[in-house]
Amino acid sequence: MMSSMSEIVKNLKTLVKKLEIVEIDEREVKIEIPCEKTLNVLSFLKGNGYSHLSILTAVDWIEENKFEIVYVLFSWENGGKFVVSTKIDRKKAKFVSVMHLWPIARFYERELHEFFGIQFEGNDDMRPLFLENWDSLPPLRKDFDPLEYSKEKFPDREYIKDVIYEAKVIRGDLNG
Amino acid sequence: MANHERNIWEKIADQLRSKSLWMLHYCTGCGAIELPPSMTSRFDMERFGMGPMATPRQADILFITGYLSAKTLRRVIYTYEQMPEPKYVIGFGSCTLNGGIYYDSYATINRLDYYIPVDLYIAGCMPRPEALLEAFNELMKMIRKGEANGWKQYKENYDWYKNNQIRSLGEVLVHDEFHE
Amino acid sequence: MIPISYLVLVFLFGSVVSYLITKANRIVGAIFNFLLTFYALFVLWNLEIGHTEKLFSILEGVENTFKVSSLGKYFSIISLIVISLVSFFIIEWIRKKPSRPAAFNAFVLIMSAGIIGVFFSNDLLTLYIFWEIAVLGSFLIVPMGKEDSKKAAVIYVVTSAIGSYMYLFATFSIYNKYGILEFDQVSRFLLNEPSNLFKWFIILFIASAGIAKSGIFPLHTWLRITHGNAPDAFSAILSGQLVKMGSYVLAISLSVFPSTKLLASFYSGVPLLNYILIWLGNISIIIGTFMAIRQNDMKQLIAYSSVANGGYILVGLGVMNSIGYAGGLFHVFNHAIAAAMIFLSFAAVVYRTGTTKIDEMGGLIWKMPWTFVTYLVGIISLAGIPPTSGFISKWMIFNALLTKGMFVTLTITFIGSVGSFLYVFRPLAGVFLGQLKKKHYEVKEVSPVMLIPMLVLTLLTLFIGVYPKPVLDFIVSIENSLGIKPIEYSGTIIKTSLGQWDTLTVFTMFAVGFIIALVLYIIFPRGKKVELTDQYTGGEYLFNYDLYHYATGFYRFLERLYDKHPSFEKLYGMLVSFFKSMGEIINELFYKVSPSGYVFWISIVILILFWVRW
Amino acid sequence: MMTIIRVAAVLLTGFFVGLTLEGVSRKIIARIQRRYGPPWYQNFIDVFKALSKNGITHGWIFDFGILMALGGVIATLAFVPLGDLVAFPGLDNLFIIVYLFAVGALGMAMGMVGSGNPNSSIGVARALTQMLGYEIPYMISVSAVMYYYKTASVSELMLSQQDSWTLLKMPLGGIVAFISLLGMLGKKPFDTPIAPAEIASGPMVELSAKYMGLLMLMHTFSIFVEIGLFVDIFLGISNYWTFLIKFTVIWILATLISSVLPRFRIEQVVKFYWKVPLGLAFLQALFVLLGWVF
Repeated sequence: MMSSMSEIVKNLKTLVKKLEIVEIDEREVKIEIPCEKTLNVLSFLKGNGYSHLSILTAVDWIEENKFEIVYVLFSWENGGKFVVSTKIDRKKAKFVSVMHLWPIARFYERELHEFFGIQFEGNDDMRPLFLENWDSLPPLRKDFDPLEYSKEKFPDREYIKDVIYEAKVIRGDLNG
Repeated sequence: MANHERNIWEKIADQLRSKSLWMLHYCTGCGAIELPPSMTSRFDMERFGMGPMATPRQADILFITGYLSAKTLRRVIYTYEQMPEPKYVIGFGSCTLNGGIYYDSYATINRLDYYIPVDLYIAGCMPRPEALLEAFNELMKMIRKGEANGWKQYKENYDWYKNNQIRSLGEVLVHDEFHE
Repeated sequence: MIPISYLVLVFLFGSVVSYLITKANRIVGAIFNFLLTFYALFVLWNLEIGHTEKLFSILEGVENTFKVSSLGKYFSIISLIVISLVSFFIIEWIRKKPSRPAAFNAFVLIMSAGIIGVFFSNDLLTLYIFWEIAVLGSFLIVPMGKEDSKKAAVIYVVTSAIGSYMYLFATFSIYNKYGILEFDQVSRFLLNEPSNLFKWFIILFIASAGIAKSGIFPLHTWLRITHGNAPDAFSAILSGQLVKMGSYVLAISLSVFPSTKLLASFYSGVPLLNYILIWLGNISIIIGTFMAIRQNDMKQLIAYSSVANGGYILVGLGVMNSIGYAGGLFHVFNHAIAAAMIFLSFAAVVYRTGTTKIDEMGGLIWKMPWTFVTYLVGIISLAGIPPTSGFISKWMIFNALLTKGMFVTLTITFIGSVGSFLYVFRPLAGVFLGQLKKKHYEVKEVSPVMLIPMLVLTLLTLFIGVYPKPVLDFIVSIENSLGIKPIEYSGTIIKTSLGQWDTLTVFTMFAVGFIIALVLYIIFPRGKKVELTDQYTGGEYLFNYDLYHYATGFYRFLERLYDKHPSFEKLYGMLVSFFKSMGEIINELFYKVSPSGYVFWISIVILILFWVRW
Repeated sequence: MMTIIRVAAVLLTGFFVGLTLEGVSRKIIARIQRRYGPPWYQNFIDVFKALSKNGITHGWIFDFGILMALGGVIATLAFVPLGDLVAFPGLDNLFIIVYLFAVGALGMAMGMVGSGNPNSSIGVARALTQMLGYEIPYMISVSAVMYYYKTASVSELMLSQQDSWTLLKMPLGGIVAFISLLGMLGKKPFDTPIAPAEIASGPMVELSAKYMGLLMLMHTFSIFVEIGLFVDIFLGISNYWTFLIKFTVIWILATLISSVLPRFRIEQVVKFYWKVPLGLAFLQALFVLLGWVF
């Protein structure tokens, strides 16, 4: 890990007790923090050089019933990258908005709302962004079944014989 | 569609139409890259009198080269309706046939001729230019025999196609913040 | 037929009468105006040449007389055609537009009185008197237009004042040298005038009145502002006819005082004076064309085209061989009619939409087709394209320049004519074609009363374009009276030393071509009518088609090449502000607040008086 | 009666020779790019296929514009003498042909902008600017020729080249005229108005079936007018057949040049035409004035 990043991590440790650090490579560090600490960690990082929010995305851990919100911050001075991630409850799916730190976050949050259904206070513009006339569950949730949706919404071609099975036979990976 | 009721002018027109087909290709998915080689020196589409056209108003063939998401299907339908009358559609690649590798995606359509009449499909997960030229010759034969009248079907059962489009897309021309 | 002096008097009293009638009811006043001008046209039509009338005599030894010369008759008939048709247009137009209709009608009549006087005056002084009447008449109408038309009126008067005062200076210097003012006597005296400088001074100063009035190069800045802001129907008269007064004076200064005999020939038969005037015409063609391409306000655009066409007329007249002179005179006719048509169609457009900015309008053809037809034939004639009369005059000027071998001027005339395709097309594409704006959906065609004069002018242009004999007869009679070898033409074939062409065969061939295209059009399957918003938009569907219209910065890529062009308006503006500041300094110097200042200056003056001992 | 036959002969030559030569030029371009290329009669098929389809129209001004364009160009072609085949013996004045050609250009411009598509207005604005570019050098070099032979009738210009071609007498004028000929034809280096990649084939964006066919006819006739003028004025006396041979040679030369050059930007076109060709044209005019003619 780079020298500058390591002492930032040291100050972060003083700031946040429960802090897990995973070093991905020489210039990239992942930090997991509890959700109430996120805002001041982000503003702290933004303070010393990590001004560029390259992406704000989410991961749906349906088993743990958690949404993991991931911020990737990038610094133009030394090229270092911080991946800040927190876990929020899946049912409530509510989180605070970072629009005041980075205006661009408005669109990321709109996208997360559309694809995961996560609400962000402070960002009132929750109109659909990419999907047109979307009527079912937010698509990137794990409990949404795309195949069944595709079958229902976009009718498939009815094949008289099962050509896929025949293709497998021809290729010989079935019974010899 | 027996071709006996075509009068003499229709027959001559079909002969001419088959010899000079102008193509508007809707380059989506990975099929678009198959077109340049079929136009340049090795496969040379122009010797059949075919060439790319910039606007749907002058094009005879609408050539769809890959998967179509709900959003792009709206644009394809809008462009298809802008083409002058005897028009033909060629679906290129398995994504237009049965959804291809995106058969289970929530966004892409699985069967093109459910929405617009397709005269000819070329199977293959991106078929090579040889298959493309063979398809063109096949289409020319169909035009000469007068079998390639997908556009007549579209006109005759127009509302069937429209219902399918509404069923899958909700509404064809959508009002949202980008089209006030 | 009543003599001309009575006609002028009728007009002057008519203006008072029309003032009173229009006070009572606008429409009747306008109708009265039209009847009067139409009657005047009728009177002028069958005036016989050479008929002279004695008027009054201000300076002893000089008889102010009217004399009907063919040149004067030609110019006055063109002006009266334009005025009567425009006043017919005004019958409907006056219902809404000018702020003070009564004064408007009255001043139009005063102006026409002045115009008739100018074209028939036989000596320099009467010409000046009626010139001032005409300027006065038009000067008081201009401020009735848009908001900053007051400033325009001031600029207009100042520029034409410059011209007319130089003209007056020349007239009086002739008077105290020879004691006579009639044209032919003056030319006789000038012939055997020893000092070359005096001849130059006389002709240049007299021509300067024409230069100021027809907007040639040094004094061309007033055209843009005045035409842009004058009341719409009046700018048709202003550019269609008033500018022709300037061309009349130019024609006089070049041909009545025969400059070819007076001065030695400088370049292939063209004296140096003419050559300088031709170069002034060239520069005004360049300025008019390139500035017109830039304009976004349609009326200012056509104002600049009047500058360019004024330059054409001067070049045509200046070349002084029979073809060139005929070309110049014919161009006077073409430009008068074409400019009147275009300005009338603009007046109709403004009457309906209320704006003159090109990019605020679009697709008006679907709502005002007849106005579009008038504008179309107007620009075809203005740009000089064969089936209409505009081409004949340009063809003559090209031939004249080619026989004289003046290649640079020829190039500039080509630039002018090809450039005119560009700038006439800009309003056509921006205003009439393209997408119709939502706010203009319920715009209706103008009423027939306004359409009739427009269509009469259109038919006139097309008729003269195919059968130019009547105008050519006039020009031949003018050239005979001025002693220039007249052009030969037989029926519809116009011959020049370089070659000939037949307007009739060109028109029939065009008609044949059109019919062939029509036959082809009918044989093959009919196109399905698609309304205006079904466009190829690159696959994207639009709902607001107002934006889908290309009119702002129509030739932006061409304008970028000459963005940093020298602007004469700013130059004159600086001059004006310079004089203003000079005036303020002197003002402070003399008009002191304290009395001591006055005492001081008075004593200085007394001292000087004694010292010089008058 | 004779004139009708002659006019019909001129128009038919224009039609057949023009379309075959366009097909030949497509074959030449193909051969340059090492591929077979369409048969020589491909353009006939294209025109008649386009005419046989049923397309769309945008109202009366759209149709009137196309008819005026085709009518104007047919009228211009009738006046152009093809070698010794002169439809109107005394009347083929050069200014008439150049300015009657403008009727066709204006008709097309008006019709295309009447369709209401901004692509076409941009294309037309570019076409007019390009016209401003190439028209001036062309007219100067041609008027230098006219001044030298003291006549403006094209057939006389052709006949008065007894001793040697005007191209040899006035090489500069010939070169300038050829360069502006490329501009007139709208071939590759100067096809900014019809740029298919940038503005969806410019003015022709809304032309569907029949109108596209009529416009292709107009394009063929206009090519014939432009090159016919060049051959008549600069390439010496020629009867009907030698005229066609010279015509083909010039056409192939233009195709060769155009098949290897990329497209100019519209400002560059005007700048290009008003630098070198304009200078050469003035030089040529000066030589003619001074009498230095080979």
